[in-house]
Amino acid sequence: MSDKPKLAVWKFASCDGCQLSLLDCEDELLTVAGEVELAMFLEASSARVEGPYDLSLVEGSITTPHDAERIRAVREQSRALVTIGACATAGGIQALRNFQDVEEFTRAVYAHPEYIRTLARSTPIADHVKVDFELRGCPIDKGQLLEVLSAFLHRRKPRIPTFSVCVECKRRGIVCVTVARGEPCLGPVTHAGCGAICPAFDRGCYGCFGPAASTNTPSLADHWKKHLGVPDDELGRAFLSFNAWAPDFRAEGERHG
Amino acid sequence: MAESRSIKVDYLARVEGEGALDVRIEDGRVTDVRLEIFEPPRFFEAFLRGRRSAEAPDITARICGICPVAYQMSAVHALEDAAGVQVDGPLRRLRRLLYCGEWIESHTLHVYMLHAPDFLGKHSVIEMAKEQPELVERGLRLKKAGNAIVALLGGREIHPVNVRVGGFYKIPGDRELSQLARQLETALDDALATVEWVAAFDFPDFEVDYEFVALRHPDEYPFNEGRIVSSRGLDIDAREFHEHFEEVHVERSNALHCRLKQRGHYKVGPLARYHLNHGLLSPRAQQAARVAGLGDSCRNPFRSIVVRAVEVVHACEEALAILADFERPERPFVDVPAGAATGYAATEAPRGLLHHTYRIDAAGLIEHAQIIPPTSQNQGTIEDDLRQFIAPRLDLADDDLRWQCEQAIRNYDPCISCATHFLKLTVDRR
Amino acid sequence: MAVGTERAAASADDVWVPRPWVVRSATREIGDTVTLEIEPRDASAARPVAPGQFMMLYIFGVGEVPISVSGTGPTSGLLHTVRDVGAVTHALCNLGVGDVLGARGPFGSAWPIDEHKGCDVVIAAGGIGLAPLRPVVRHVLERRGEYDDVVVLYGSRQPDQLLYTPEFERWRAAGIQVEVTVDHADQTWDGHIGVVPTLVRHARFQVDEAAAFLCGPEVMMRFMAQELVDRGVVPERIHLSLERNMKCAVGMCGRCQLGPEFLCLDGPVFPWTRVERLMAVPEL
Amino acid sequence: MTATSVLAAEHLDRLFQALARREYTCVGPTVRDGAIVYDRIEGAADLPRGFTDTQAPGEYRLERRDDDACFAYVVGPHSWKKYLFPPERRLWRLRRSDGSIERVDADEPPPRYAFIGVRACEIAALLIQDRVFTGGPHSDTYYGRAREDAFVVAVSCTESAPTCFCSSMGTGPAVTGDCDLALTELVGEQHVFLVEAHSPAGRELVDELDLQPAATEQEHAARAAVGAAAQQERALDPEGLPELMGKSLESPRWDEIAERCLACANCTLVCPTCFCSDVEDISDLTGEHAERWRRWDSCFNPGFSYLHGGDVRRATAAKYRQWLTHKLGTWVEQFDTSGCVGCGRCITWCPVGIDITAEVPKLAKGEAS
Ligand SMILES: Cc1cc2nc3c(=O)[nH]c(=O)nc-3n(C[C@H](O)[C@H](O)[C@H](O)COP(=O)(O)OP(=O)(O)OC[C@H]3O[C@@H](n4cnc5c(N)ncnc54)[C@H](O)[C@@H]3O)c2cc1C
Ligand code: SF4
Ligand code: SF4
Ligand code: SF4
Repeated sequence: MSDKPKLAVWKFASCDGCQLSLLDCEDELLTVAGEVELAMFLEASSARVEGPYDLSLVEGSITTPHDAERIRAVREQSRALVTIGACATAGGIQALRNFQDVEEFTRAVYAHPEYIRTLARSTPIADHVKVDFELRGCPIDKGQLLEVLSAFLHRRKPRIPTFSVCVECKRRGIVCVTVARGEPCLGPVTHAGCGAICPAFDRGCYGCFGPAASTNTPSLADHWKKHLGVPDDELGRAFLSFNAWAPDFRAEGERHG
Repeated sequence: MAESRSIKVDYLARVEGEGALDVRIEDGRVTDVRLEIFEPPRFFEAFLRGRRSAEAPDITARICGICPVAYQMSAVHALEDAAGVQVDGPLRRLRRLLYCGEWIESHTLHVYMLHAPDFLGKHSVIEMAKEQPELVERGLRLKKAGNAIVALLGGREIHPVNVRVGGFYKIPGDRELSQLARQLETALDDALATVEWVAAFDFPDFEVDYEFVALRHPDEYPFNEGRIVSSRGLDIDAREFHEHFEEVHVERSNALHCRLKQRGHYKVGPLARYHLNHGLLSPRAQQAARVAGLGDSCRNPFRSIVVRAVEVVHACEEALAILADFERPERPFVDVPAGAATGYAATEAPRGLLHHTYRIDAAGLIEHAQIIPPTSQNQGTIEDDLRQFIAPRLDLADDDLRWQCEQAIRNYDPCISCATHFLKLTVDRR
Repeated sequence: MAVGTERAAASADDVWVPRPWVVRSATREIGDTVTLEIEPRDASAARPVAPGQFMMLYIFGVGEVPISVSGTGPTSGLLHTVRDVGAVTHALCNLGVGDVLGARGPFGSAWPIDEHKGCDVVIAAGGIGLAPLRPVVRHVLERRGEYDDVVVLYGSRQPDQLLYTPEFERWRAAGIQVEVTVDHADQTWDGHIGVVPTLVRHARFQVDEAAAFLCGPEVMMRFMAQELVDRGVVPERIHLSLERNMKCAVGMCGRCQLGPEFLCLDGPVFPWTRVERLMAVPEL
Repeated sequence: MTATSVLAAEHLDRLFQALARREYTCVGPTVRDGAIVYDRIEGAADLPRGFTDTQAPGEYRLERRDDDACFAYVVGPHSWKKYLFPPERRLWRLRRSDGSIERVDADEPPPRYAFIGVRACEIAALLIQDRVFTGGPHSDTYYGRAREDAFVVAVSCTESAPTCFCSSMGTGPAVTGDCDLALTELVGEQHVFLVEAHSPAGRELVDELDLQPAATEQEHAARAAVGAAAQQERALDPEGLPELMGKSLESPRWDEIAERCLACANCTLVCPTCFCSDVEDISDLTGEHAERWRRWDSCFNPGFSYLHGGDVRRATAAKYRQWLTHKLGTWVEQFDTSGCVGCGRCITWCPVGIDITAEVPKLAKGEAS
């Protein structure tokens, strides 16, 4: 029907925010639609074009046996598969269940836990199928999403730096909240991409883009404890949030609290 | 016509989250209507336990990427209620401004991208853009204005980072705020044009005698404060919510349904707010509603698109008013003392009433959390609507009937991702 | 005005802006390697180029990478032999005749061939490393009388990854000794097997008269240089071409440093004596 | 050198007015977000009057003073390099049409800056970056133009922070030249600025201000105040540093530092002389437009030394070694000056407080033993 590359957007356990980022590209949405065929994007369109797809964007983590099957089918139909967001890339906030007893969780929320079918763990897409690129963030940054789309369209590498939030913070000329206010900030170990918005709003980064390419979480935790007076359980919680199941954060979180 | 048929929509499109519809018709009678939710459970209330109360706004935002501000607002109000703190003055106005942003953004998303295609016989806004690009550009511009408010006050459009218990982390600069005002002037025009546009759509004849539930405030169209009232005489404080409402995990249904005790299903959202508060809409919004022929009440769920458009006008106007006499607060937040307590609050998410309850221990950790999102309150009503809607339309061809049923669901702008209460259920098909 | 500023005259063309060049020919050498002949669209963009130097080649929107000059074309063009290893090199390898690309340069130091007139010449290369050395071979070939014994020692992983094999006969015919080795042989191969430094024992040259030019993987160059020194070649006469990440090629982005050296300005060609110690330090 | 004259604090705005008449864009110290940063300023009212800072490794606090001093702070998180070598700058835009490539933007001249409140160590840093960007065979035109046009109002320090070590590096605290005007602030009975012109443009401006000559006691007081600032807790002996760095390449100390270092790049980004950058080529969705951006980068960042599918310097120890040996060692060979001016920023703004003046002696001891 059309010789434009076919784009599909898939959803697993998530808040929808990352795929909404595409609709939030108000200035570029129509350009995107001109360059690719939105073949499968349920949130935006009831039209569905059959696969295979040139690029699949996958949002959400795998939390049910059915989804574990479904992601395989998605992979089979996709030339390239890019995960978008912390859920798809690290299991998301719902991976906090991985540290607990899911049955107890189910009982806490539902009157009839026997109706619930869920896996004991919320896991990233890459635990199930091959992923070509992982875009970070809870939620992703829409500028970065456009960059990834452009890169895949024009067969180049996405320019998505893997350094720390501190680099963005400093490039913006933001005053470091740790140094100037004694505010604990995960920026030094967190993957860039958001543009250092938390420090820009006078608060410490809470790690929603997950671990940077290189992290020295023990040193940061040690400094928080000794110099900023952060208690152990607080430290544990700081690392165990939106990217709790990302190996570096998980390991540091488990060391505390 | 076949004696027995079944209308199935495997994946509902243009709704937030994943669901399906299954309607069973036997001997010309609707025997079963199921709104099936695939959205797997995410257990927010369970893992909120043991977290610091200050984390609640950031965590609950992640329940929904479409209306994170609503979750943040209900959370901070409930936690302030627990601490006995009232946030007033400029800080309170800024919170309303933030809420205006989310309403504009979320409603415009629904009006232009999710719902309007139904009325125009299109699959998506992209298809609409091929024929009427200026119209779609207007929608995008309006949505962008809403997002601009959220991004300026919150740092980003989705999961803003600037909301804290007691206020904000930082107040944006005066220059940025005044630039925002300029953008909103255009947005107000766009919003008025939107009302005119959607009011002219063709609406099916369909009225339902709902019990409407919404917040009511003596002198404001409700966002983040007020008593919980209904069209049938309910009038309670948010603290009394659980005495009047109950969540039931019924086997036949797919989610935790929230019901009014004894009375059953009710309706929250734009129609409910409009019914209970239309006199408090901003002047231009009231005028637009009048011209659009909404009257004092609108009981046709298909016309909710008009009410949403009117609410966008209100949000633009109120945002402009807040910016016009903005006073910089002395501090971006007020201190909120710690201490064991329980707090309750309801705010008006774009899709309707959103109630939060938190019990906090002496160390400031959450012991118990309960979150009741609008879509779980409307769930029963959506199915009731479908039943009533389908019965007189059984002679429609399957495709048409399916399209109209989907549209009937989209009337609610159901946010299935607000999944704290939703689960997948194996449906027994005999 | 601020005083005390040391200022170089602002160069007329902005150092960051690539100029348009046109592909005149594209020849696939081996499976993943292509030789491009490119010419400036506007003749004023042409600059004198010496063997050993490199250009920054830019593919519209994809990126820019350093590529050595592997020869000069029949007219005013430059030859570049490019191995497809990533996005930019892939795009370069897929250019066709008439396509436009961007180019800046040339940059960097040259092989000091003229300084070694009258010497024996040892040219040792691994893999794509023969590309920057081919101009040296051609230079010597054209001035055969000015040099004594000339040896080319070349190796690659497999026989089908050997570059420029059609030219080897011409080189041999001109009296150049060409010894070739592979790490992994197949049935078709009846030549040497092993790493390049093992070829030295087959090479005929006078150690105390020799100058050596090396390019290839760093380990290969280190072993080769050591081998030559052990055999008596004067260390100062051994030259090698190094590789580091480069973004600007004008000594400002800081990325191509090896100790005190900026590879784009001071290199890529260095005397062994200057980099021996630096190359011995892991991850420097 | 011209004679010293006196500008009363209440007339400081005359300086701003004179600069405005010359169409300079004034940038200088101002209080924002809990620190003294460099930003656009319109007049004396924007200066951090009555503020100072306290600094320690990994710690900075903005504090109130009990006087009205405008420059009685030390150095903050920003440095002047952000104006001459901006953190992010688009180098060009290209359009592709009919298989040809065409440049579609024009070179915009940088603003004509007046830098207000440049410290002695910062002048030293400017001179170093001059060599980096304009001293070699290729020249950065933007930097060159911005620098050439800039009017530098320097200030001699009358306070120093515990993190300062300019005295030992020979770069401060007194301003001795390489600027247009040099001020020394005296607070006490009278709040005045002693003004010295160090360039023709500076002299011309001073003449226009029509100032009184300074009294001898005032000059004495100024010397005493600057002299007090020269007493510093921290020191680094520049003598022999390049040799020490060269000898320490395989010291086990790097691994010890790497246990603490976060490889977060803050030290390099706050450093007024660090110049590493990334050059990014991007294209838009349609593929018709391409841009090149140059952004601050750091030897600590992943991908900085990328080669053949991996980084040359992978270990944090190797990255830290690159930073320190370059800054204190190989820099001298490259640019005939140390890369460190002793401003102490990397000590203060390291989120875990790593202190180069403490690490260097450890390396020296490691070598000795
Ligand atoms: C002085 C010099 C001369 C060279 N000469 C040749 C040659 O004649 N023929 C040839 O095939 N290759 C040559 N190379 C290597 C060539 O530059 C890389 O293969 C190329 O940069 C890889 O880029 P890519 O985008 O295709 O690959 P990717 O792996 O996708 O690279 C991504 C980015 O990393 C950087 N990068 C990766 N590898 C290198 C590298 N080796 N050097 C510098 N930057 C790198 C580039 O900035 C590139 O944009 C030379 C390198 C240098 C430094
Ligand atoms: S505020 Fe956080 S992100 Fe910014 S420099 Fe400091 S530690 Fe890094
Ligand atoms: S600063 Fe950190 S927590 Fe805040 S948005 Fe960025 S990555 Fe997320
Ligand atoms: S020395 Fe400090 S500032 Fe520098 S990279 Fe290491 S931790 Fe970051």
